[in-house]
Amino acid sequence: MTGQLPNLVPVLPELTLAIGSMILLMFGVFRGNKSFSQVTMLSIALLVITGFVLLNQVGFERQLTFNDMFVSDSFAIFTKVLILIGSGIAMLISSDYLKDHEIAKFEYPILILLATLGMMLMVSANSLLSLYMGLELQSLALYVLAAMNRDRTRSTEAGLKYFVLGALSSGMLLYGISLIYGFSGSVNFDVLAETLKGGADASLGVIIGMVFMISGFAFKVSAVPFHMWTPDVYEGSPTPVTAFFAAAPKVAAFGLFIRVMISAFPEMQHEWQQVVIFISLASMIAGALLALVQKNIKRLMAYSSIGHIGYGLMGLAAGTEKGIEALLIYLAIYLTMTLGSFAAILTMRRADGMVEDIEDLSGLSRNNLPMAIAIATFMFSLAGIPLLAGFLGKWYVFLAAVDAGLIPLAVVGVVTSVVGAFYYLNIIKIMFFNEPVDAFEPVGSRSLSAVIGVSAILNSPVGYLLIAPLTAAAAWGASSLIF
Amino acid sequence: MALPALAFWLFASITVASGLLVISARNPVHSVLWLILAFFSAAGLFVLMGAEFLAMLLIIVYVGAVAVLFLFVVMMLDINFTELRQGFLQYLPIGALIGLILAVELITIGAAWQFGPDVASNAASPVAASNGVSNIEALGAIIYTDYIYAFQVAGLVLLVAMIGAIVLTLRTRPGVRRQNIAKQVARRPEEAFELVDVEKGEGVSIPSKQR
Amino acid sequence: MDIGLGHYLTVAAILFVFGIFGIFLNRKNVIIILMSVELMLLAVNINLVAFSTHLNDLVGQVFAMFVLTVAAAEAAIGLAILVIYFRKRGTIAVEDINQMKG
Amino acid sequence: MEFLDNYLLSLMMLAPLVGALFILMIRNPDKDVEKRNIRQVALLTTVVTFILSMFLWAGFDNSTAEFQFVEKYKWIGDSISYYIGVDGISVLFIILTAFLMPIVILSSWEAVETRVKEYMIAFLVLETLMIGVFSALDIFLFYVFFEGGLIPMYLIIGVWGGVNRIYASFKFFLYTLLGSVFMLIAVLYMFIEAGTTDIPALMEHGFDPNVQTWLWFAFFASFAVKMPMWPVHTWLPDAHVQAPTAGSVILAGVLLKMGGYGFLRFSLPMFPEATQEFAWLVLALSIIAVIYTSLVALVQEDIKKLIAYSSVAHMGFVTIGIFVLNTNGIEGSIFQMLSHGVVSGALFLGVGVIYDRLHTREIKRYGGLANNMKLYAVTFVFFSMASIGLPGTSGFVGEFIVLNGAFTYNSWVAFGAAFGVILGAAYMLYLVWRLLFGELTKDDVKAMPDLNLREKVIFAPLIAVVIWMGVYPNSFLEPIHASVANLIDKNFPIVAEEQVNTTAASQASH
Amino acid sequence: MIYKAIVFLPLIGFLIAGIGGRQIGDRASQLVTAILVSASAVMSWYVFIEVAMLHNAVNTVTVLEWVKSGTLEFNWALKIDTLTVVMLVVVNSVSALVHWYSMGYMADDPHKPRFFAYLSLFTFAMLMLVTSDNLVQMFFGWEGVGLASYLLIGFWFKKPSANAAAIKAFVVNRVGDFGFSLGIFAAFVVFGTAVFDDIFANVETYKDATISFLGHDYHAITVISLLLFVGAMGKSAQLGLHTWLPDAMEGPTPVSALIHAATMVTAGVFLVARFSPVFEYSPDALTVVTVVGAATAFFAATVGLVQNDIKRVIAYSTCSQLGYMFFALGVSAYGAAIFHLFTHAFFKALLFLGAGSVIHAMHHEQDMRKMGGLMKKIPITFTAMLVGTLALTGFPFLSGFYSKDIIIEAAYASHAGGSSFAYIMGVLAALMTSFYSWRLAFLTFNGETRADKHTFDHAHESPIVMLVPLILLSIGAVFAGWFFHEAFVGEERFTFWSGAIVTSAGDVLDEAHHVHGLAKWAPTVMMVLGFVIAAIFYLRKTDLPKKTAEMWDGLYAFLLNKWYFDELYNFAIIKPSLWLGRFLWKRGDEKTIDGFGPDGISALVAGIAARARKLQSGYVYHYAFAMIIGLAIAVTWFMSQGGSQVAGH
Repeated sequence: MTGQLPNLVPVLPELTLAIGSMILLMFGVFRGNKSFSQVTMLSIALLVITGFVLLNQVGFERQLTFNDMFVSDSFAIFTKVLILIGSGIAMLISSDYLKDHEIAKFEYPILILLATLGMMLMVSANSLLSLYMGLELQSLALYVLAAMNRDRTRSTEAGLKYFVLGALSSGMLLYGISLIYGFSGSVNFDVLAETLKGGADASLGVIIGMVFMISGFAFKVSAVPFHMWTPDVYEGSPTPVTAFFAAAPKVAAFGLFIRVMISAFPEMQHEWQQVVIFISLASMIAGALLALVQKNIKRLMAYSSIGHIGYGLMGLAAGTEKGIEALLIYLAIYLTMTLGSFAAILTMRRADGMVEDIEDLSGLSRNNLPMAIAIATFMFSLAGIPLLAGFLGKWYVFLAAVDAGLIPLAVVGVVTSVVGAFYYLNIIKIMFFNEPVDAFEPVGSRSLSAVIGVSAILNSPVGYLLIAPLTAAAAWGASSLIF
Repeated sequence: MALPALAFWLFASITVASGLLVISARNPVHSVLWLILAFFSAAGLFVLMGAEFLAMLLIIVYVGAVAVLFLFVVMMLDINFTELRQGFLQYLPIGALIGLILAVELITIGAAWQFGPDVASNAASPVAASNGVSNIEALGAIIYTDYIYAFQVAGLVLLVAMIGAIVLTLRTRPGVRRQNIAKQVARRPEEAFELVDVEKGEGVSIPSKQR
Repeated sequence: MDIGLGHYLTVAAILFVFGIFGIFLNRKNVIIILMSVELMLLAVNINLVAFSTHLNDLVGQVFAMFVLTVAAAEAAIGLAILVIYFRKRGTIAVEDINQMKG
Repeated sequence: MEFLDNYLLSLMMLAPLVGALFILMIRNPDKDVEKRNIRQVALLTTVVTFILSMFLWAGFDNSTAEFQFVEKYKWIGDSISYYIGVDGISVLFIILTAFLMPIVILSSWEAVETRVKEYMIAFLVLETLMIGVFSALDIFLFYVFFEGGLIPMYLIIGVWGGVNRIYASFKFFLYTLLGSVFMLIAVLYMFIEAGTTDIPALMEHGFDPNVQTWLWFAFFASFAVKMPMWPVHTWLPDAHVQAPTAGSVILAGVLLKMGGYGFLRFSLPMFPEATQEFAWLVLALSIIAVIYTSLVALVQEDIKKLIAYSSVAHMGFVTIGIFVLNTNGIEGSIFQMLSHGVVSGALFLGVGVIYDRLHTREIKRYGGLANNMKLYAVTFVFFSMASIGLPGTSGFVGEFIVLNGAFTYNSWVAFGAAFGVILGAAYMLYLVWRLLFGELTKDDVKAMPDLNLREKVIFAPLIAVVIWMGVYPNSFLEPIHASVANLIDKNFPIVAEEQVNTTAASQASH
Repeated sequence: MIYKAIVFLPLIGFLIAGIGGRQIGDRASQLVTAILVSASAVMSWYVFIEVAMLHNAVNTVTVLEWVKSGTLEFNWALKIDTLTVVMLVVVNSVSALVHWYSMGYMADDPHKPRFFAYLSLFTFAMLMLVTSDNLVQMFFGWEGVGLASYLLIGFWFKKPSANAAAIKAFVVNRVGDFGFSLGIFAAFVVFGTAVFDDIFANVETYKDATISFLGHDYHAITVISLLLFVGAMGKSAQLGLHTWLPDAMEGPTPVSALIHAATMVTAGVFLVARFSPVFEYSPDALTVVTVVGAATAFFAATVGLVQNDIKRVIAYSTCSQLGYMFFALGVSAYGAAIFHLFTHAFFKALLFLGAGSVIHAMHHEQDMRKMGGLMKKIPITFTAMLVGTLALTGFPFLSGFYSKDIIIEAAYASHAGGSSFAYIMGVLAALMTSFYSWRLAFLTFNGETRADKHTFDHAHESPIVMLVPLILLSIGAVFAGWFFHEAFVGEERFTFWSGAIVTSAGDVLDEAHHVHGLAKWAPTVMMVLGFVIAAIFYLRKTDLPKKTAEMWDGLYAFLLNKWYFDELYNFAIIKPSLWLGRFLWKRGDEKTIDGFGPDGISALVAGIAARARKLQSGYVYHYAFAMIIGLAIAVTWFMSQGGSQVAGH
């Protein structure tokens, strides 16, 4: 292998993105901060191009390259598409806000690009080393993004908390990796899958290493009890950054989580399943309960996302191909819900600046009915009420959980979804039943309206028409993992 | 006792002790210094294990760059010596308990390690293959070939760190006055002053027609 | 008494626990936390190198090298965030970082 | 015509949506004109749907238990499909829905002045969903419609409801949701177990009796809340009281029926063993419900609350009918549901009439309405009598058949339930007295005008239907026979045999 | 066709007057309804002659299918036999007369169309009841007359007492109907049908069948009979379920005459008679009927002794006479019961209408203590009332004489259970009947007036439209017994009834005819005795009633308060129901179910959430601590699980 150029075809999308983002970086450096809009547009274009390059790989067999550290398969492609969409839309909806808050720096899109790159590497990792590198590439960019609005205490505090806890979690992850490596002699997933045995043969060292790793992943997906950074970071970060956090990195973290659990520890499902069930349960419960008492809508969304992570983890806990498929569907739907919601939150602007309290939505249906309907759609969808896309996601994960015999887990899940429905309903109540307060400023940005509109339509019953292709795609995505 | 063993005990005890001091020293500057000591002794351990290149790296990169960066920041922020607050003692017992449990468990795990037969064959870059080659050479042989991917990503990580550090800390202060010669030259008298009639008993309001 | 892998792992485990300790028992300032993180990473490196040696496999060392690299980057970012936080709040006492809660 | 036959159900579901879309596009600078247009479009839409439902009735073949007007298109994966159709159990509920909707729209002609557009859209969407629930033959589709109905109803109660509407709307939504999520789990389990979401196929599947228990309870949780059965009925009085008139009508008229329908469509045919095992539980709860809620209704001070409690009692009869597992019981309960849909709907409309005039639902504030609102008084008394179950009205037929079935099953059941009949008379007549009779003393009540033309138009068809159902119920029973017979023959042959045994035993004993 | 016309003409009248009443006006509504009912009445007499006398056209006329559900199947159908036509005659005749009478009586009422509509509705319902060929249609009529009764009692809806009485009538009847409906179900379970002919055809087959009722096995026919009898008790105001009847006097007097004397209240008697083929197979049920009937006859008579309201006296009298009919049924003298029903319809309607005339004359004064001396003021009314009283008390050769005496004789002659009790009660009740009837007559028409001068001076004879019905009924009261007794209870009864009710040679009626001596004349003696006592009390020594009342004050109060039945029911049923309702509402629903259910759980969840929120303290170290604990728990969990095999590879 030495001296030979590795096969670059599988990494073409990443390569495109990496090179493109460096070119854009140069472009930005030379043009200064006034180039923000251009860089943003170009970045989105770059993401689109990357997407096309990526879609070009559809139909290829599972490919390994770079000394088997990088894998390109249907699972990676599916998750990468979601990541690219998430990042692109997050970028699309952020410009107005950033300009208003005077943080419209050209580095912002660049950092998002690099974080996106990190995420793509994560889901394509086929070795503990590439996993770690991808993860860190993403995390470091995210830390910076969280603290982006350095003139706002909350933003810096968010960055600090995120960083400290993130570092702790990657410490745990690494410790776990070292144990896995030590007890198996390899960092390659395929080798690990062959070497590691579950059940009575399971080596305690490997199990503990795996637990450490799961802790690290749980942090990234913000599952309880590794979730505590989430509300603070969501609240403190600039809203577009929060929107970004809520979408693509979740997908990537889940992608990684799935990849490691299914590809590297297939024989140890019995062990990791226990942990995943536990954090899934805890997430569902804590997410539902804590969201009840929130006043800030971003915080609420944070807890809501924790709850949703719990549901998603149910699919992983099932540990079956169906479960993974369900989880992928769930992620896709969740992406539309959460991006739509955050786009809507980004319109919550009065003359004296952005507002973030739920109460500020009072009587929105009188002031701006379409917006109220859109938000209501997102909320009902998040609550998992049928007719809206969110229900489909729930349907599939619960289906997978029941299929895997995890009925108690599913029961807890549905009960917490009822508790959770309360706060979603509460938002709708505020918009529809309360007396109106001052209207928001009209939405200036077309892209924002478009994102809200499209995601509302996707979440509406219209989305049910698209579910068949989505399930097919997810099934395709899940099919490449080793079971 | 053999020399390596002696060396191990020495380095190990210094590492652990200075590690403890890092987190317990009152003065953050001292903490950094203890950290540096920990790195040094860890480098010693690395050497004992035959990882010379890493040991060197630890000292050059870590002590030379990172630790100094820490020191720099500590000095720059001029942080006061803070007293231990109540919370510390309050949480100490439970914290210590959990820490102890965790440590015992981790040590137990470590003690259980055996060299398994099927594990041996897993080695992706066996040392045995490059026998007679120094540690640095062996690493060098694979790092740009087998691990080029990680190497490149590491580059990106560092790029992000760079961008991040800059975007966060670099500020072009709007209040800072800089000389702009062209502007000075272009200045006209009618822009510079204005005559205002002042009525008796009333103040003067300066019409801000340019600013 | 031979110095085996277990000894090194023990040292690493202790260091790792100290690192964790430093994060959650520390009430002084955030910079100590950053140093604790470094301690944890150091522990991981010791682990990796120890395993590398005992497995006769260089991968561990390569891994440790990248961990070092990343740790350096992480330290840079962390310190940058710390600095802007300090600029804004004038303090980096851990107790004061609780504007957001609930 | 063939087109109509092939797509009738879809068209019925589509029609309200199209209407809603139209309404969405209505814009007029003159707000009054806009409102008028919206109302007219809504009315037209519902009337068209109703006319379509007449085709459904006309085209329905009474002689078979097979599903008719079936449409099936593959949808998601291998199993989930857009699969709709009707049989004798469901067809009349669809007609009931389509029948009540124009009335409901008409009833809110003047009562709703704010946010007319949203209001009408909500109702039209609700209509689609209700028709969907009764026609879905795919369990996934059913669940979607079943739960989806919560959304418009939540908004209807919350936006156009009374003072305490928020509490009521939340209670309504969360209570029913909590019930249904257990059903969701069961649905998933069944999907996995049987490998299909096809309702007819699931009916044939035959679940393991041990599992049936759990599935049965899961479905029971949902339908019991929806019915509502004692003791999970408390959301209903609140929801009814706070909902706008039209909302109450639909709630009582159609939404409650979904519970009963669910029992008949799922619990009985899919879990026959469990159904037989736990019938006693349902019957016990139902008897408690009948007596308990009747007693509670006796002391109510709020008109709507009283009628709401009476609904719970009447639904008790329905569950009794369903779970005595014989032809009479089931046919009677279907009939009772239809009848209750019309009668309680009419009673709520009646309350709406006076509420629109005086804006209070407190019984005390009225009195002596028979003096100045003669026609109203006659109407209200008529529907009260129907609610009491006076022979000749629809209320009697259902109640009677159910009780007959109950007696066949076990005389205790009929005995307990028949108490409700006595109490029913007491609370309804007491209400009538307090509302309509006595001296007219209050000035504001004196000023209330009698029914206007619109209100007459609303009540006339309801009266006609109530009498029709009472005098010639066979037009409504005939479509039911084949399906119910099929249901019983297939799942409860033993029970049917027992029925014969009772007589045979007594015959043998002499 | 004629049968359909008889039944549905009143319905048409109801619809015209009820829906179009306001359009066509008072006069037209009255005429339309009265003419239609009268036409019905004429046709009834025609079919009576056809069916009962000439024995033509005994058949069943199916009108419309009604219900078909599983094996449960019944139609709208008219069963025409002697029993039916007798009832048709009674109902339509009295109804027609009451319609005409009401034109005068209700002349001042503003709601005439409504009143006449109700009357016609009632008539229709009653006709449906008596013509029904199955239990369910009978139930329809049964409840229909209940409804009409409710509407008519509450006709003056402004009066609270009228409303209360109306509701009471309806609800108490519902209690009876409760039994009735269970009876229908039981009949259906046993016979598999609700059609009379089918039931009667099969009764022999099932005569020893048992049925499981409320957890025990009982003799099926007894169960059916008793349950149906509960219905009959309700409608016919038998002891225990009688409380609504006196209160029903709140309605206009013609209503009392029609519904609460002549027709509706006799529905129970009709039911048992109609079901006589079944009752015959249950001696136990017949015993119960006998005892209840006899007790009612006695009870109502005692209460009637002391009432002061003219209508209430007659009402209790009705109640008492119904008791007679029932024990006649109980001793299997079905013909006698129907005969008494038939004659009673005439003279009791006469009495009520006469009382109505009095009340009309006295400007709606009903208290007899404020009357007196009206004999001269309203002579025709007086005469009619006198005829009615004589007929009621059983004055020889008037109608009551034939019908009542045969009942008492039958009771004497019978060997069935409770018959001797019935005989004694019947004789005692006859004494009291005589006493209170004469008391009523004397207090109203004789002596010095106790009315205020103005009222008395303005008292006047009723208009001709009211008097004609009185006269016609008087004729009936005088001659009906003499004319028909052979047919109803005499030797011709077999051909007369021709199987409509159970009649057999050598039955109790045969025996009754052969009773002799004191037993036969006891009722007549009692009648004379009652007259004498009443004459002494109210014509001679007018302070005696008061003294007697004071002497027996406890008994007097007991009787005056109607044996405290209302108080008992109020205390034992109504109050507890309301209390229970309120308890279940406030305590049950609101405190318990909501308190532990939705409200309680949501409060609990909110409480937990508020606490859980505190964990999210905002401190980094707490967050880290949470993570570590999570990790430590997981690690410890696996260590404890896999502690035994700490081994690598």
